Amino acid sequence: MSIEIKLDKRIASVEILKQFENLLEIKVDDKIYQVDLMHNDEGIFSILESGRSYNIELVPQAKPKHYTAYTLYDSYDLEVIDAESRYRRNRSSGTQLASENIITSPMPGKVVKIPVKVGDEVKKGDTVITISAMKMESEYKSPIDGTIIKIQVIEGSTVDANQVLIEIE
Amino acid sequence: MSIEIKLDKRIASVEILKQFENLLEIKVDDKIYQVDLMHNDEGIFSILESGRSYNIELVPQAKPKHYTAYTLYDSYDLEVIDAESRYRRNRSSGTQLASENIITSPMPGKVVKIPVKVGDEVKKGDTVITISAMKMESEYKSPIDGTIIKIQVIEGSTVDANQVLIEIE
Amino acid sequence: MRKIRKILVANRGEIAIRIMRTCREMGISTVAVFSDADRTSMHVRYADEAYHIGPSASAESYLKPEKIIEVAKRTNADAIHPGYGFLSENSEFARKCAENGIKFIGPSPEVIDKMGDKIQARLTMIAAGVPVVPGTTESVTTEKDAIDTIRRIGLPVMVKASAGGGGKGMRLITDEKDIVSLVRSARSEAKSSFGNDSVYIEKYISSPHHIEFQVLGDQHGNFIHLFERECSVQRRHQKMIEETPSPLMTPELRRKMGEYAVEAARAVNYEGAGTIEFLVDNDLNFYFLEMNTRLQVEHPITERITGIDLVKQQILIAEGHPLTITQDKLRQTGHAIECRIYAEDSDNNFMPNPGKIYNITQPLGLGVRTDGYVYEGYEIPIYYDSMISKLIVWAENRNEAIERMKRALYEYKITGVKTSIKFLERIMDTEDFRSGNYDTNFIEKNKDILLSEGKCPTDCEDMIIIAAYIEYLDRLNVSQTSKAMYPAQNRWKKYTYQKNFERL
Amino acid sequence: MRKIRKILVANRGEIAIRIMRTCREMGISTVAVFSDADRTSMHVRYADEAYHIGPSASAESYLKPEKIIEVAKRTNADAIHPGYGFLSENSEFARKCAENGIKFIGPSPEVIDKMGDKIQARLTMIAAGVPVVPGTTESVTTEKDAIDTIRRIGLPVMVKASAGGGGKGMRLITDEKDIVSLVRSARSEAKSSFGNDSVYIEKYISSPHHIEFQVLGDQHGNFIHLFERECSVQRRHQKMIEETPSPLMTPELRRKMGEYAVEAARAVNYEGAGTIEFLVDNDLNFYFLEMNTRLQVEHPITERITGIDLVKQQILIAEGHPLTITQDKLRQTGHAIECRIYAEDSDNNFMPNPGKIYNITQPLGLGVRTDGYVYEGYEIPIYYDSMISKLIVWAENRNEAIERMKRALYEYKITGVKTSIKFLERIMDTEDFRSGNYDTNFIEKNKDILLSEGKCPTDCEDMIIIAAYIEYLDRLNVSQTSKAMYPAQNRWKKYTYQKNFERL
Repeated sequence: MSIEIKLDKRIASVEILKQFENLLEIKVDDKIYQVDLMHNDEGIFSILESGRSYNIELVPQAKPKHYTAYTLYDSYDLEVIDAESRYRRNRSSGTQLASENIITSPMPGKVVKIPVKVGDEVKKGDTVITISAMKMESEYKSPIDGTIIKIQVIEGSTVDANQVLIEIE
Repeated sequence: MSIEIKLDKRIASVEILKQFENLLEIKVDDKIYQVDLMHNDEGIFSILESGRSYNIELVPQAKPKHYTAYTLYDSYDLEVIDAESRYRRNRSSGTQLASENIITSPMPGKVVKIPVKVGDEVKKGDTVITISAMKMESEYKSPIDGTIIKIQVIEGSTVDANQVLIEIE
Repeated sequence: MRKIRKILVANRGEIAIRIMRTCREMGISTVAVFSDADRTSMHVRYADEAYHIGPSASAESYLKPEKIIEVAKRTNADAIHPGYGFLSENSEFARKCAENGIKFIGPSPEVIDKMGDKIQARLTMIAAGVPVVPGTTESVTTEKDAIDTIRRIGLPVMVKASAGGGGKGMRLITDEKDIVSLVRSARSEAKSSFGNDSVYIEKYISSPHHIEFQVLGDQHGNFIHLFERECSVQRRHQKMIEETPSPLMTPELRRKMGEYAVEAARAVNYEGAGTIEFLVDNDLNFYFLEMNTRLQVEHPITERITGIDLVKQQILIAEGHPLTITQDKLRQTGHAIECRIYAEDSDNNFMPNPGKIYNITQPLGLGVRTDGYVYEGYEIPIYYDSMISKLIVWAENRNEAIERMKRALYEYKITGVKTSIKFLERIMDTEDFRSGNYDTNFIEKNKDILLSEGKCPTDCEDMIIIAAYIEYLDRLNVSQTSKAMYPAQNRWKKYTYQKNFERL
Repeated sequence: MRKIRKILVANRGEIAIRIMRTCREMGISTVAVFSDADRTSMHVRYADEAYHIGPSASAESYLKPEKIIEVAKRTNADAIHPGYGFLSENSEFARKCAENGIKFIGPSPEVIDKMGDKIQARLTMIAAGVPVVPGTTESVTTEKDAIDTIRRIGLPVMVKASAGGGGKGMRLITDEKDIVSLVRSARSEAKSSFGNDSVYIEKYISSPHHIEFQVLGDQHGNFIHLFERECSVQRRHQKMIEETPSPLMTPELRRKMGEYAVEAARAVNYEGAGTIEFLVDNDLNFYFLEMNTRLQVEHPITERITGIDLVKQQILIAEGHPLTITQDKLRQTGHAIECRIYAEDSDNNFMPNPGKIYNITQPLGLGVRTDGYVYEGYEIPIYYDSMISKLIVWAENRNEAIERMKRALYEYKITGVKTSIKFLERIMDTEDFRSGNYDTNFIEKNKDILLSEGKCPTDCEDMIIIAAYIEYLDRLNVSQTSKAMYPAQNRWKKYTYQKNFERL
């Protein structure tokens, strides 16, 4: 079964060729690897490939099939694209749910100030909301010229990472 | 619902009286406690009682409803005795499955030597099996005068903790 | 001499635990206080006793003197250790402790007040003969006075609102032609921000080194310094890395600055542990910047090179013991570096990144100390500081210390949230840091190197892809909860290595 | 001088990782080898490369010179570090390394042979003027010679089989009337065990102190010692706790023993790190016992008080560098103690307790070092040593070090298997250990105190019972896999603390 995996900007095709327990032959794009792979339920992997020892940790993200991968050196965003995701992707490609109309919070925090109200006209770059987390305030700006059509939070409320805050049209 | 919990040799009766999320009123034998209790899926507990902070960790054992409890100071054997266990206990109390007829291995290890064979007569204190673990050999003796009726392992095999090794009658 | 048997630690996070560790070693029992957000925080779990003091926001919990004192009285605590931040430099709190018969572990309220007011601190230091940044010693209330003063001091200068803070009413003037307009805008912003247009003027030290001296004073008039800490690696005016000895320091300069640091402490009859901060320019001119009347985040590097437990010294001093350490007995042994681990996205303007900790692997072994407070499964609250841990290494010399720090950062894994660990590792690799040739401008200057993506080669990427693939396949099956390592798709017998890939 | 770029570590467990840490700090790449049982061992995961060398039993993997050398050749390793145990004192292995052009990090095969043979080692030391336990310098082959020798040395004596080991053919003689019968039984047991009835006879030192000196020798004839380690706390002839300085030591005795240790190393032209073990009686008479021609388990306490990375010194010496440390520059700073954490049931005759690690909480903070190799979810194999970690603390003085060790042991939690942690904590509380007044008989003498059950009072027991109760109730519901802390029965809204128990 071949599936696609998106690692940062790269999309690679992966297929398992043979397996005998921890010993696997796997094809990544055009390259064939023989690896000795052990892992646990918490997404910690130990892979030996041509004698090299790799430690990899996969942490599931809020969205299904999305992971953050940690090596000893760096971290990566990962997404598994299987038949189901491909189907969803194709289906939604027509509607263009433009994410630039939506202000989301990149981290958990507390809403300090919303200087706009529904119906306000805003210019690209205008501050529409200020979020505070860990003693640091961040101002989020409108990505477009437009009108505020929805404000989903109120001042003083706490927000989660990736929560939709404000919609602009 | 009151159940019994066996801690080392003590058997205590426990009953929850009131609960509001993390705040609990619980009766242990005749004593009523108001505790603030938080825990996680791995059996780690933080309990505040009259301001005292307790850290307790429960590690499930192989037998169901058996735990080892760790405080910062010591460890304890625990068993939860609910209706089901009571039923089993009562049922088996007649048959007297005398554990002294059975030699089990208290730890994982490797069978080094079995100086007896089925049918051999042994005296109390005779060595019937030698297990090696971590470079140390332990000899297990017959707890009774009797006859070897079953040998469940062979020399050179590895054994798990609490595995039955030899039966004597 | 009053023996302290129980201490309430009026703080949270790593510093609360660090203080409790010393209490435990001294046989002193500990009381923690916590806000709504901190019920499962490690300091609550580590303490002997723990009491709730209010909602999550600091202003309603950790910054409430009366609530904390109430707990101290209820639990019969002999003393309160304020840690750093929160109420540690709040003279009103120190005063209330005294009124309630509880020893505040730190200097007197009067000293906190005196050193907390920038202009008063400057005046005190000038009186004690300690060099301060050249500038006015009192507020300048007219535009003419301001311009005259600037001409006298000479450009560049910094104009600061007397009543201010947080950068409001602050202007850097580097060019003759801008003097009038910038003085006006500073005064006008000061007026609108604080209702007061008076300003003061200081010589601007560009790209200075931030070097501080640790001092200790007891209740019997003894004062010592425990050498310097170099704190120039900063981002957003917050320290990231500290080291001692400072690569900039000469024995002569150390002696001179150390003497001034002791003079500064003596000038206010300082009690406890404090820090004298200096700005040092590239010609090794140094100027008093401010005094911190508390324990510093970076105190462990001083502990490591002197062997002295500073929290223990604070407690002994608070009990009334005279210092048993004398200046001539103190030695700096080897080299210590501290890296602050922040929960933040260092590559994205150091944006804080609270969230849930997934896994932690602690760096261990020779010369490594970790002071942290997060644990696996812990959710870092959004309400407090983003520093989750401090990594301190020691080695015989600076080069070895840098290599050890690299090794420790390499081993240190905290997953689930973004941290500054990789950014710190890149700092250890920069030429400027390795040569010791850096000042407070370091991160800005090395931005391009520090933000470069040092990602792994394709082979390594492919291994990540393979891991994700197997994870995906195994998630299709039932999930287990054990943390034991097992092979991919644990359905067959374990394959022994006597056989080989050829068998595949 | 040959630069070492890659090292194969022919070992497992904590020592393999400890060696790799230094390699990483020195920029040397590392190759691990592993048996069937060790695929998921931390040393495999920590190394840059890892190769399988055989089945789980040491005799078929870690003790196979040819397999290890094959991997070294295949990976172009410049050197092999043997750690301790396994092949570390195997001269044949050292010889084979040399034959294959791989540097064995340790002394020459000849020195290993010479110091490995007890009688030859005794003779070498006698020739070098180092005091040895009084006794025979060669095998005694007749009963009459044996009895004459015993009369000459004087009781008590120990009779040991020349060809022997493992306690076979060994007899302690304390009473005149037993001489003949015990000599006979020793000779007869030696004959039946080893086919050789010759014995040698040594003065028996009762309840001696076991004190060893760390030495370093380079390829250029320079030798130094790095002071002593007191290793008298032993169980089943295995060390449990080591400390330095030894509480027994006087500066005069240290100087004398140190000089002999250096003489001993010089006598065999020793290369690398080695240890001279002495027995010391209560009158401070000391006798050479044996030399360990490798790194010791307890080397970290020496590293801590001298500041020297011993593995780095081993590697530099192996590269041919002359020692840059001189005897007169070396100082013992403060006090260091090491506790060995065994996976064992200390209360039950120290029976090994392999099994799966459930959770680990590392002790952190000031003055604490941990060298371990187990991780959460790791299953400790039954095939190897039961030592899973070493806890090393340092403090300014011995009392503070003991308090710090108690604090660190209190913080250290390893669940899932039984460990020696609590037993070690009880040792820290004994009067004999605290006063420093102990010898190799310590554990036997303090048995009653050490095996007492210091369980917690009823309140604390009740809390455990409550925890078990809630665990049971929550297990009746679906189990989750998150490690986040949540309240009991996570079905309702979180209760804020502004309200109170009165609301219940």
